[in-house]
Amino acid sequence: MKPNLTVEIGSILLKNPVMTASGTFGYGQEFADYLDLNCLGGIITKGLSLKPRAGNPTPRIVETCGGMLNAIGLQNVGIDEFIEKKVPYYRTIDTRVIANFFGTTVEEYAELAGRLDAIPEVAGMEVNISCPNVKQGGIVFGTDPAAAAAVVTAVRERTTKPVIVKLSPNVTDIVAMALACQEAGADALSVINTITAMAIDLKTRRPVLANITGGLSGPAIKPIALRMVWQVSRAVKIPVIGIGGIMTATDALEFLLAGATAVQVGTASFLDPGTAGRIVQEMEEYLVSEGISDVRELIGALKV
Amino acid sequence: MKPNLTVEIGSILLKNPVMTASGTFGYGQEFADYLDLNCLGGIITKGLSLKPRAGNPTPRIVETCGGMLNAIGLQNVGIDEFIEKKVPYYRTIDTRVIANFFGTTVEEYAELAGRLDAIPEVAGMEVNISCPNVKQGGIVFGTDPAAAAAVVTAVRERTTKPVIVKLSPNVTDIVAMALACQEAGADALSVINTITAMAIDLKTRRPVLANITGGLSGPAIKPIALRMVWQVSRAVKIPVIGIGGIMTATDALEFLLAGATAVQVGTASFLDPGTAGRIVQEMEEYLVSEGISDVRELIGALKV
Amino acid sequence: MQFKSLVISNVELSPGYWRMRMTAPPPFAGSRPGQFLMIKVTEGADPLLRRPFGIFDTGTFVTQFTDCGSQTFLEILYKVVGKGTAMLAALHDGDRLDILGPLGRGFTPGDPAGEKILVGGGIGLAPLYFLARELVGTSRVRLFAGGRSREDILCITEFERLGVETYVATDDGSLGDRGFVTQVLEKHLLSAKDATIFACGPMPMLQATAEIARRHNVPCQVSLEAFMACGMGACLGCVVKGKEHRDDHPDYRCVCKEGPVFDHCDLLWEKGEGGNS
Amino acid sequence: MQFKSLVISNVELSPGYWRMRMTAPPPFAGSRPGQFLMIKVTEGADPLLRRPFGIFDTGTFVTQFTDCGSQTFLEILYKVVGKGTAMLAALHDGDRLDILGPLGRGFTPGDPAGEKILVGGGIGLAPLYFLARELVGTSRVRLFAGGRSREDILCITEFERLGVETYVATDDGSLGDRGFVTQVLEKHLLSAKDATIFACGPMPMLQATAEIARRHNVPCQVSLEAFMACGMGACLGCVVKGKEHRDDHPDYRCVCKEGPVFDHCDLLWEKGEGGNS
Ligand SMILES: Cc1cc2nc3c(=O)[nH]c(=O)nc-3n(C[C@H](O)[C@H](O)[C@H](O)COP(=O)(O)OP(=O)(O)OC[C@H]3O[C@@H](n4cnc5c(N)ncnc54)[C@H](O)[C@@H]3O)c2cc1C
Ligand SMILES: Cc1cc2nc3c(=O)[nH]c(=O)nc-3n(C[C@H](O)[C@H](O)[C@H](O)COP(=O)(O)OP(=O)(O)OC[C@H]3O[C@@H](n4cnc5c(N)ncnc54)[C@H](O)[C@@H]3O)c2cc1C
Ligand SMILES: Cc1cc2nc3c(=O)[nH]c(=O)nc-3n(C[C@H](O)[C@H](O)[C@H](O)COP(=O)(O)O)c2cc1C
Ligand SMILES: Cc1cc2nc3c(=O)[nH]c(=O)nc-3n(C[C@H](O)[C@H](O)[C@H](O)COP(=O)(O)O)c2cc1C
Ligand code: FES
Ligand code: FES
Repeated sequence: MKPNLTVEIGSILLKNPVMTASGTFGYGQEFADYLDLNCLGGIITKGLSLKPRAGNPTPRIVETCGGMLNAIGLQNVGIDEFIEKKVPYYRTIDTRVIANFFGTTVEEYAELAGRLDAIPEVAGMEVNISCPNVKQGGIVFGTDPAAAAAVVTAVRERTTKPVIVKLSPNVTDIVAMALACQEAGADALSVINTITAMAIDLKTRRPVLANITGGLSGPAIKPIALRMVWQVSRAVKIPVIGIGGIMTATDALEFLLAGATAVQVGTASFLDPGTAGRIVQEMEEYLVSEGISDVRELIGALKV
Repeated sequence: MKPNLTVEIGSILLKNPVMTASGTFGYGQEFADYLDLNCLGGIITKGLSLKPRAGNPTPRIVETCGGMLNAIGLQNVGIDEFIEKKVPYYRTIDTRVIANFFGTTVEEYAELAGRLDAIPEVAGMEVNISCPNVKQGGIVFGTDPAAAAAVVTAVRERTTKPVIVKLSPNVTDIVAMALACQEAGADALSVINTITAMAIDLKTRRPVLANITGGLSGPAIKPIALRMVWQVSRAVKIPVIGIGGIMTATDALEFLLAGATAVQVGTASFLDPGTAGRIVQEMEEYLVSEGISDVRELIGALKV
Repeated sequence: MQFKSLVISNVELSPGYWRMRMTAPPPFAGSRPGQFLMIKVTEGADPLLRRPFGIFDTGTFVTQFTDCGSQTFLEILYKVVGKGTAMLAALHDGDRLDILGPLGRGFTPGDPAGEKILVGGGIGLAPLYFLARELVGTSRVRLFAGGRSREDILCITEFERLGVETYVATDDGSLGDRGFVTQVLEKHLLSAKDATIFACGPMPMLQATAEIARRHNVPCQVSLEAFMACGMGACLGCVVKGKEHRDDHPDYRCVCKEGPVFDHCDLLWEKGEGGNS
Repeated sequence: MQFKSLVISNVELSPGYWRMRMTAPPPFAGSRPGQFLMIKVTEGADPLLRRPFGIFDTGTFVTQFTDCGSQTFLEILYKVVGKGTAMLAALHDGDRLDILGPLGRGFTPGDPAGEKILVGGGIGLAPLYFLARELVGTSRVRLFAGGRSREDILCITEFERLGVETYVATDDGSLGDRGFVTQVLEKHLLSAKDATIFACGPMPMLQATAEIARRHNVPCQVSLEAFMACGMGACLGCVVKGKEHRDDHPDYRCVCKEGPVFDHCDLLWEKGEGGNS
């Protein structure tokens, strides 16, 4: 018998727990040649802002041991072009599209939430709070529970769609961040975004990235992400989406055991554009071979 | 001409900037068959406590992508056996021995500092503050600036030897931690200790480590460590010792550029016990081939 | 396309320069000169990312196995510069690789009547051979090849065998003229009729070539390199500044998807740091 | 010792079980049965840590190269269980490995008069062959080899060629008796004179063997496995509980340095979770 793979993130029913992470899967269409998008649990878009954004100067990426740094600088087409050029495609595919977005003030977040709420093709929204709050002198929303809560509250007021907050790992106490977001009305949490890091070129004596620092992703960070998913999911009542270095179905299942209801595949899609599709298939094969009738049995099933 | 490789950490003059990291080089003697200990800038001992400590149950280590987790649990022989059995060996070698130590109360830290101060073979001490403060309900000294400062102040009162504080990377703002320690009288800072992380065994559905979580080390964390060394060294006046994933002389030199005055080699000594010695040699070769007469020219020489 | 490929041969042509032939699926024969591949050099995670390589050649051969008929192959020409290329150089016939490609936009041949001028610096020759093979059928083709030393000038005989006239310049004068290949190019350009330039090589060479093309008002296509993670327009890591780029009006283009071949007029050529150069 | 070693041969003996012979420096010939190696299976960082393997055999042979004289070699017998062992299995003659060893404390032969009983489970046979070679010179040696199925029983002929009497048990009865090798062992132990047991294999087998040794009051040395990072007593990752271990009085011993061979009396044998088993 075919096992149940569906899971729920707030009111969004996903076909299966496997989504693609923001910024690593373009707007989805780019990957249509490499896998059947309809087999995915969901697609998270590249992070959107009110206005198009140029992003950072180059070099923007560099490889590290078991990972990569990126300082793309949130280059994106902006919400208007997104609606005009990218959204129509979503009518042709059968998977949940979740829009990732960010602002530099609470008001920008709120306005974007309102815009996204009006797009029927968008099933929910993922709020990236790893951005500096320009109004408050650059303090990062994602490292201050009160600032994060303010963003979530404002977003919550503008939409009835599920609001997923994506947490930054660059904090002492990720559980405090998680609780603040839950309290402020988040329907789910994505854990984790990239870890701030740096690479240096000895020959030029310069940082490799034009932006000096960048975000570390890839299998190198998986153990850190697993730890944070475990900590957060034990502390909150809302679903947690596990992200960080997932390359295989085994990795994805480990995140479910740690407490994640769903996962997102990021950097691995660069190495193999079909990764997320393969993980869906292998996850199903695993359930069948283990005689597990419902993937939800695994969520948080870690024995400690 | 032979370039100058000496650097100073507080009042300690190191032959060269390359030391071995606490917990990865035993008490030093274990490696005597594999490299000439006298060629090292310094040796940091396994972390010492007042009483011998059993450490954690097994499994205590697990490999991850580009790194490893350890939850040794600070197993050590205790200060008395250290003095009796390990210290005499240090009279036979010509390098700086720095004692790493930890306590679970401020008083324990202070008492250990006093004990270590009395050992002539110990050139300085490295204070590991990544331990739970048992008196204050397990809050970790290493993530709270005030608690860290209290430890450093107490240690400072008991010794005239250089006090190096080893910072935890598991914080939102490592610069705040660094400044608090500098303020409290630290002579130098070691950056970074391991990052809290986790591994799960899908087959058993259990954490791989008996302790559930462990500390991530190895090349996977190098970019995070480099970023933190860069941030801290720009903010403080005291020397910074760079630690995290150093495998080669190139890695070590990158840490110097980022602002480190010296470095410590950790996990790499497991892969190749002679790593630290090879780095010293290759660092000298690099200086010669680049025509750099003094390694100190590279410290903080990153062009940003 | 994503496919598993078997190494057919892997030969060192000159110290540090290798030529590898591997199997490809039949549709690969339709790839364009200037397009590239993303190769995963190991199944493991070190190195993690794929490595980009131009297509040096592609075609079919008849196998000795009766049932197989003809086999499509592809070739790359590569220089060992780091970990990934060193691992490539250690591969043997029969070893397997995972390849994405053909990717990106290749060269546009343009009007067959005009003369075609290829400018290659060092390993930048790699994509030009496949291009030359296409162009020689209809046009006069000249190659200007530059490099540090004679060991860095590759496959000249192969080009000549196609009927390409070749000019060589090396920094140390150990082969051809001493100096920059762009100096040689500029001398000969005067005699060229309705020329189009196709260039691939290090950024300073491309910049000089574009400058010459601008001065002589000659169309010029350049093939760029950039750090790449995905090779398919998803990561936005590989961008270069387009001609309309200003700080308040960004015009970034993906080398992997909108390139790697660009018309030199479409790019912003800046002097010094921080720009495309 | 740390040394670079060249693979001489690498052969699959039974599905998933390989035997590799490689060069070693001359002093390696002095290694003890039961000691082990830490092998770096790749120069890269994936996998990062060395892998521990027992010494299956060591010796010297005369090379065909006139100047070389005799060459010391060492052999390992290994089972492909994960990434590192899969990479070992892909190596060819002439490939290089970086090796630390011989490490740890090996078996103590004890009184030559008594009978020597070797108990090996699956790949646990590996260090016992080298031991048998040493013991057969002076003592009667019997081997009890267990495994899941006939494919898991290795090198029995090699042992017999040494003059070792062999007894086999498999879980599925496909070779020898059906059942646990420890059951066979216990039956035969009654007839043994002044026996010493030397055991290597999975923890439950070692535990059962130690229990039998205890009941019959026979000396018994067991070779343990543990996750290892350094192999030389520095990381404290590989510890097991010693006989005096209690929560308030820790007695942890390094498998890499104080072992991997222990007298069964020196260890704490616990039932169920969390212990050494
Ligand atoms: C479109 C394109 C086509 C190319 N065609 C060829 C070719 O035909 N033959 C050839 O020899 N080389 C070619 N290169 C360059 C080649 O990709 C690099 O030399 C190679 O990636 C180096 O990998 P490494 O691991 O040996 O070096 P490392 O220095 O260890 O690589 C580290 C990282 O830097 C990146 N990198 C290093 N150098 C370059 C570079 N020049 N361009 C882009 N990324 C780089 C690597 O991909 C990797 O992510 C091409 C590059 C691009 C972008
Ligand atoms: C002293 C000693 C001697 C050994 N002798 C042999 C031998 O002669 N032949 C043989 O086939 N195997 C032997 N083993 C087991 C062998 O080390 C493991 O099978 C091997 O490390 C697995 O590596 P992998 O990358 O293929 O597996 P993976 O499962 O991918 O390894 C992941 C990690 O777990 C560790 N690991 C996995 N299994 C074991 C294990 N059983 N013991 C210790 N660490 C393990 C690896 O070293 C690595 O760090 C010995 C182990 C020890 C401790
Ligand atoms: C090139 C790149 C771009 C990214 N862009 C975004 C983004 O726009 N918004 C966001 O929330 N996360 C972004 N991320 C973070 C990923 O969504 C993901 O959280 C992170 O990469 C960790 O997962 P991984 O290790 O599987 O890649 C980006 C990551 C990469 C590598
Ligand atoms: C097995 C192991 C044991 C360690 N024990 C200690 C310790 O006792 N005290 C301490 O301050 N740091 C300890 N560390 C941390 C290292 O000293 C070092 O800070 C960390 O491993 C990062 O460096 P690396 O990536 O080079 O290993 C230990 C690390 C490892 C891997
Ligand atoms: S390499 Fe990813 S967008 Fe070009
Ligand atoms: S493996 Fe490191 S102490 Fe035994």
